[in-house]
Amino acid sequence: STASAADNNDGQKGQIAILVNSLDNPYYAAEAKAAKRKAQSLGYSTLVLSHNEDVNRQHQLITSVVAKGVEGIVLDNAGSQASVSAVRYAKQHGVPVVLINREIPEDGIAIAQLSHNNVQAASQVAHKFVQKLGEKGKYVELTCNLADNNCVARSKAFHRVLDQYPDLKMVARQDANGALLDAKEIMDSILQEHPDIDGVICGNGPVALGAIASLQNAGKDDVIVAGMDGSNEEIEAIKSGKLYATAMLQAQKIARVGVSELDKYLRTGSTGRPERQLFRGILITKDNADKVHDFSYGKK
Amino acid sequence: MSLSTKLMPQNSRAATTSRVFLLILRLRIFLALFAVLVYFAVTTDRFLTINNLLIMAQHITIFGILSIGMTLVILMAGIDLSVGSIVGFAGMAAGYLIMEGIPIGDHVLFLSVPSVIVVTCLIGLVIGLVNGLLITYLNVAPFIATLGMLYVIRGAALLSNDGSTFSSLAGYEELTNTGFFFLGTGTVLGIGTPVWILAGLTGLAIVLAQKTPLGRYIYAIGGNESAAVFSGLPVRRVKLFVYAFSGFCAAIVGLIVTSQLHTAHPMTGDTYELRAIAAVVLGGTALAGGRGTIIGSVIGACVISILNDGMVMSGISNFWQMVIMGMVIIFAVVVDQAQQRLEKRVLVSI
Amino acid sequence: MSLSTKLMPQNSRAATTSRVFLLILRLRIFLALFAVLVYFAVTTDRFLTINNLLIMAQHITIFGILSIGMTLVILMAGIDLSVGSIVGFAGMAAGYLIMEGIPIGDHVLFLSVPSVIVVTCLIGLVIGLVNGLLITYLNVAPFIATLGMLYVIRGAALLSNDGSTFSSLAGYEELTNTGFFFLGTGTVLGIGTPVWILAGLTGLAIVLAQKTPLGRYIYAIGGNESAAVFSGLPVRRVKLFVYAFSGFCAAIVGLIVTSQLHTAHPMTGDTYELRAIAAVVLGGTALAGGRGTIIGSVIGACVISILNDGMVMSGISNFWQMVIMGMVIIFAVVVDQAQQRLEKRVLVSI
Amino acid sequence: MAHEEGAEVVVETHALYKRYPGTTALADVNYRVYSGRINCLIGENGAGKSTLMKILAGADTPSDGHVSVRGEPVHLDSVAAAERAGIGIVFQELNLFPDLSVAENIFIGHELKRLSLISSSAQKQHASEQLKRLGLDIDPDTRLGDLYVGQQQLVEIAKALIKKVDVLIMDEPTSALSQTEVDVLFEVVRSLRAEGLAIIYISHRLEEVMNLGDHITVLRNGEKVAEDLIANVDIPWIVSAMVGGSAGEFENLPSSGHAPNFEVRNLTLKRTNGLYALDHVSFRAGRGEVIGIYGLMGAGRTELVETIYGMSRNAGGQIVLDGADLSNASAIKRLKAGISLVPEDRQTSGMIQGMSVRENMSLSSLPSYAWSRLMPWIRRTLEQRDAEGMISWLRVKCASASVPMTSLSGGNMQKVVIAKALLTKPKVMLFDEPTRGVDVGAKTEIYKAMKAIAEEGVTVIYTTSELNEVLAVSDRIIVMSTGRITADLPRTQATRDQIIECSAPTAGAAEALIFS
Ligand SMILES: Nc1ncnc2c1ncn2[C@@H]1O[C@H](COP(=O)(O)OP(=O)(O)OP(=O)(O)O)[C@@H](O)[C@H]1O
Ligand SMILES: Nc1ncnc2c1ncn2[C@@H]1O[C@H](COP(=O)(O)OP(=O)(O)OP(=O)(O)O)[C@@H](O)[C@H]1O
Ligand SMILES: [Mg+2]
Ligand SMILES: [Mg+2]
Repeated sequence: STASAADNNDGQKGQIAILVNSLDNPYYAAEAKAAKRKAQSLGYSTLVLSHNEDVNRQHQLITSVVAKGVEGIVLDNAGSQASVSAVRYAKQHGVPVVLINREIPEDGIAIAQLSHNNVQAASQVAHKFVQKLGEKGKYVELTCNLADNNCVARSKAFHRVLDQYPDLKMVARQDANGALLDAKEIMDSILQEHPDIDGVICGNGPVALGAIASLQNAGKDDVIVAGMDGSNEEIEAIKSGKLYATAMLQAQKIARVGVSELDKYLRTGSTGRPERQLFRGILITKDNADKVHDFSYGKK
Repeated sequence: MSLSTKLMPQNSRAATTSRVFLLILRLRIFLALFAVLVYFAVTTDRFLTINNLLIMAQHITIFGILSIGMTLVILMAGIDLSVGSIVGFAGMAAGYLIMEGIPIGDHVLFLSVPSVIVVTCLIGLVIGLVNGLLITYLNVAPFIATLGMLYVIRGAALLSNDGSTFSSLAGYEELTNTGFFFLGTGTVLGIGTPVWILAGLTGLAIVLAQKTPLGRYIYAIGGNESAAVFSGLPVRRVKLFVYAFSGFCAAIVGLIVTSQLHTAHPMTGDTYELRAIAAVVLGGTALAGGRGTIIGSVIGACVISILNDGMVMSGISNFWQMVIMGMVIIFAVVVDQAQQRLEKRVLVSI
Repeated sequence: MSLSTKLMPQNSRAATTSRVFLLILRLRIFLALFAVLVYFAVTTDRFLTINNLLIMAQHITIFGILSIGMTLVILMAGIDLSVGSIVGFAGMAAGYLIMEGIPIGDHVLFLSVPSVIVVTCLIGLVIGLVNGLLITYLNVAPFIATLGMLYVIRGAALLSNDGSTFSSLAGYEELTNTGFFFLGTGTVLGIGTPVWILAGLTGLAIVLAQKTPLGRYIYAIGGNESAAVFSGLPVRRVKLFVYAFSGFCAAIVGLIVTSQLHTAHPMTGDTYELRAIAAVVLGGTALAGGRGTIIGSVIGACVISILNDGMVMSGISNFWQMVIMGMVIIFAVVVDQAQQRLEKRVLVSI
Repeated sequence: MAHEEGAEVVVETHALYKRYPGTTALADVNYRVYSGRINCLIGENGAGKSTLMKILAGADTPSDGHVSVRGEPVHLDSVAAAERAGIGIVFQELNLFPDLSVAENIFIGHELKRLSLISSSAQKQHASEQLKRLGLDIDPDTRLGDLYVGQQQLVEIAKALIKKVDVLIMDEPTSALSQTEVDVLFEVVRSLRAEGLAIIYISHRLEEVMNLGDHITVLRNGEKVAEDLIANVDIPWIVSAMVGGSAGEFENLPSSGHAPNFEVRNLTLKRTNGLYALDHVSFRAGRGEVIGIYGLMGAGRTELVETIYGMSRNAGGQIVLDGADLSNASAIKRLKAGISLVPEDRQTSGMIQGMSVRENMSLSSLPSYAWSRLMPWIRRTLEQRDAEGMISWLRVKCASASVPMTSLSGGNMQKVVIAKALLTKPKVMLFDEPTRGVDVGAKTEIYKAMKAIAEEGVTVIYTTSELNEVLAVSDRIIVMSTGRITADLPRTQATRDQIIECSAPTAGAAEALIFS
């Protein structure tokens, strides 16, 4: 149902709280839905919540669900450092936490920290981008949100690849807040300063789509755009040739694994796996775009 | 000795100086625009190209159109905090109408693009009307009524597609409801459609504000509401109209943004109300009502937009942009206060 | 015949009914609190456990403390939009003082935790004072002055550490500046420190508002500012005090949040001003000033917080939460208006 | 002769000027106040009395000149500063807080404290004592807004009395008081004089001045024109000093036999405190008739004309114009039907300060200047023509129709407000205190205009607090007291004594205070 995020039909094993950033972003929505489905199939009821990047709200939500007596929490956190105390709070009150997507800088508090291999995924995208550009030309980087560690990691990985090519010049770099309209307007402005760019490399999906909207309006269909995330919108853009490459983050998989490990921990007292695990990002181009749906690869 | 001779200016140096100074203050928003343009033209390459000016004009439309509706509201000593949410909701409504259609029994009705636009504008108008009804008939203070609506309408926008976007709003060839993108990205005579819409709305609003009884009433209500009531003006109906018009402007912005991004996102327009208010204040409209112009606000929106774009082009960080923005807002009002004081002084000294 | 005898009530049935109804309306915020508690106690497991009540009390502190400062501002017919940004900035300031210290020449001065708290509170106070100065001396409308400061202070918070957080604020054992976490997470007699702070501030503010000349002046200014000026009240100083106090409350909230999270995040407190205003309005304080109570606002904050927590625990989606929140705000004022009308009618009918 | 030997001058002004846009409220005023004396200040409406007092009380600052207290120049930039210099004031307009209690109002700014907290019990006790001294027996916990205006005025006086001052200014303190209340007040004022205070007393009732005062100063058009000991002067002297010889006279020949076209039946309106503001008011008026309504402040005249105009929603009773029942019509409909109002307070309800003279004049009749309903452009030339017509007909002094309203003097502003009402082509025109705060010349012109309007066949109903003015232009006189009509007589039969007697609040108070 759309109205109620809670589902108590099948909760013999208790309830799991699923806490993500914002449900109006397709990535987080996919994560939350996959986790919910998996948890229900394992016999838990679920409570899906969002903190909208507000660390204080995240803290309050965690204390609330702990008081409510949930069995465990699957958390895509609101800011790595600022989430440590909330996770520790849950642990101290006997509620295990599985972190997905974003890590925290301390070990041993969360039972698992599952994140995407941003470095690998970003490097692959960057390589593909370089190849297409023929190792030379002018490009623009639009970062998603430099206050977010994942975003910083992606940008660094981009540069580790791109900076090796002396003929490849970055002519502008701006932060677009991870948002569609911001990206479009910033791209509009940059295009004025640099009408002759050959490529744009973007820190996340919405930013790439915003850049595409701007380029389309300016009639610059030949500029190569690369992004990261792999939302359905991006996939559509790849199919129609507007977006050249992206990396699909396995949101569904990471969420499902997170729930299974939480379940295993609840049953056996251990996940049986190392705390930090990385999930490969899958490079998507026109060739394999068909295989992607809702941040899941392979089945259609 | 008749009064008219008494009103003859004294030809002292001091009086002339304050007159010149007053003129400068009155024209300050134009000077500010000019200053911003010159500054970025000098410091930033390719700022002053036709192309960039056209692009900037496109960006101005968003806050320009919002500021037109907001100006009328503020002229009337009101405030409308709900416009940002209406922008988001209107976009979602348009997306829904184009991609999902209206289910009627077993059938689904798809409207043509012009009808979608009209219906979306009507939706904005009705939401504005609800604001107006809360304010006039239930006596809720405008700040609270529109704050409440800010939440309600944003929630509704999010609920409309369970938080997801409506994307690739190309319409369906077979249903002949394509062509929605023209609204945001098309050009007429080389100038973008949104710019034409802004120009049209600006002209319309100027005529409305300056030439019609309705406009006069808006100024009168903002200048002295109790005197307006005593003068037998239809105060409630004027208020209803103005809030509805503000909702209408917000809906148009929602349509334009959606059309430009090819996607309706439910969070679009978040906090735009604050920037629209800032543009209005920058343009010299008093928050207390009764004093201000449409053109001032539109130019205020230009200054804010160009400042923004210019800062982006010259690579000033986001964080500094916020600080500068805040200072500009406060400074604008401080200067306005100085102008008011000087106006009085000049009036007394003649 | 004295007026007091003239005002003796008649004992008609109708009058009694409206009196009972009026009493209900007057106590509505307590009834609302009760209703919310009962509703969630019945529908939601583990809602009414000591543990959860303690947790909810902790959550209330954030908007409770903000609403205390905001009440005084609104009683005076002002508004303070900058509190959310001050929350963020105060947290960053505390983080900076604990982790980086104050560079003096070649040395770096680290303050003890109590000093850090005092200095941070002073910073909040000074920012509030700047609001007050803009409003009283430069005649900037409160809405604009504090809107400008909202941007400036948020920008400053972001700039203070280039957008990053100050994390793990444990302090350094060797510098004896540890113990900051007690403020947010410690308990005294089993009840969290923030709850004690809220209780203390509430008591203080009630005494201030009801028992001191200053409090009387705040009501007087909100009730009739020009009469306050003509009565020789120190209007400017009262305004300065009230905005400074609001800044101070925001700084305390910033400290509490930072201490709870062990981290200072520059975006903390974003849009909190709106919820604080909502709490005040819910508590029956009129936005036009002159009428309202501290305790009403604190209970208003309780209702908002508990509604929030309750909706979270019973799994109502975020989107619905927004819609409900907006409706509650509007409804609160509509009921308040009804009460005002009824008060008049009951007075007339006696 | 003006200076009295042996009396100390406490306050003195030196070449004081106060300029407002369009008006010079004070010009070169050298004013002296003696301690231990009652210093009366006299002048026509708009002469500048209140302006002078506001400057002494620190509520306004002079454009030029300065004030000295006991020979020392002082800078009175706030009411608090004036209080420190020993000057306290009862303002002409009430400065009270309706939502606070009586005791809280009395002690505002001078709270009685114990341990730096307000001591409510002490305040209540002292408030009670002060009020008793003024003959007012009310519970000091009563919400101020629930008192009637006369009681509020006494509270305002009590508020001034609790301050320790050497100079007490009383700007028309008796305008809402009955004769008994006035007598009690005078005792208090005399005892303050005995304590050595300097009292500045402003009143339009010359008998009061003769009865109470020691010194008199007369202002005319912002200038000090005379100053003397009361013992040396008489009422005719004061009058001629005030009006400057022959000005202000107006010959009026009452007419009769007007065809009745307007009727008010059993109009009622209640105040929030349960008393009737309008207590079953009925009267008739005829085409071209001029009716003057006299009463003290708080008598309900404003409520009457505003209720007729349709501003009170909960009023009972009937209003009939030309056979049409307008009892349930909104103000907008009544305006269309031909009832218009020139409100009491032109600043707050009569005009839009930010607009020009032309825009103010056309405000109520704008639709008639539009091309059509579908093309609602205002025809500027038509609007301009009508505005200029009104300017010359009412002899509004202004440079052009486009000057801002704020540059006009009070009397001319009033004429603009009248023009606005006239342009709606009314059948009944209500004027609420049309000459309040207007200078002498303008006053005469306004009355001439009212007469001229009546001659066009319009029914004119006006209110006033001045006996001379109610007698000046009316064909018929209605006297009101506490919401009731206590007299309704043709001008030719009315006498001054009768009018004064009927206007006393006590005249109808016992019956008027009816509970539902
Ligand atoms: N704030 C103001 N702005 C413009 N003009 C003003 C202002 N206050 C007073 N005036 C003008 O100054 C003049 C003197 O007014 P003032 O109130 O001092 O008269 P007054 O002698 O007290 O009259 P009254 O007997 O009616 O109280 C009037 O013409 C009035 O219109
Ligand atoms: N008993 C009362 N309670 C509350 N307000 C009152 C009371 N009596 C009078 N007022 C208010 O005081 C003002 C003047 O009173 P009112 O209009 O009845 O008298 P008026 O005869 O028109 O006198 P004036 O025009 O001299 O003020 C009005 O605004 C009225 O609402
Ligand atoms: Mg006066
Ligand atoms: Mg009156």
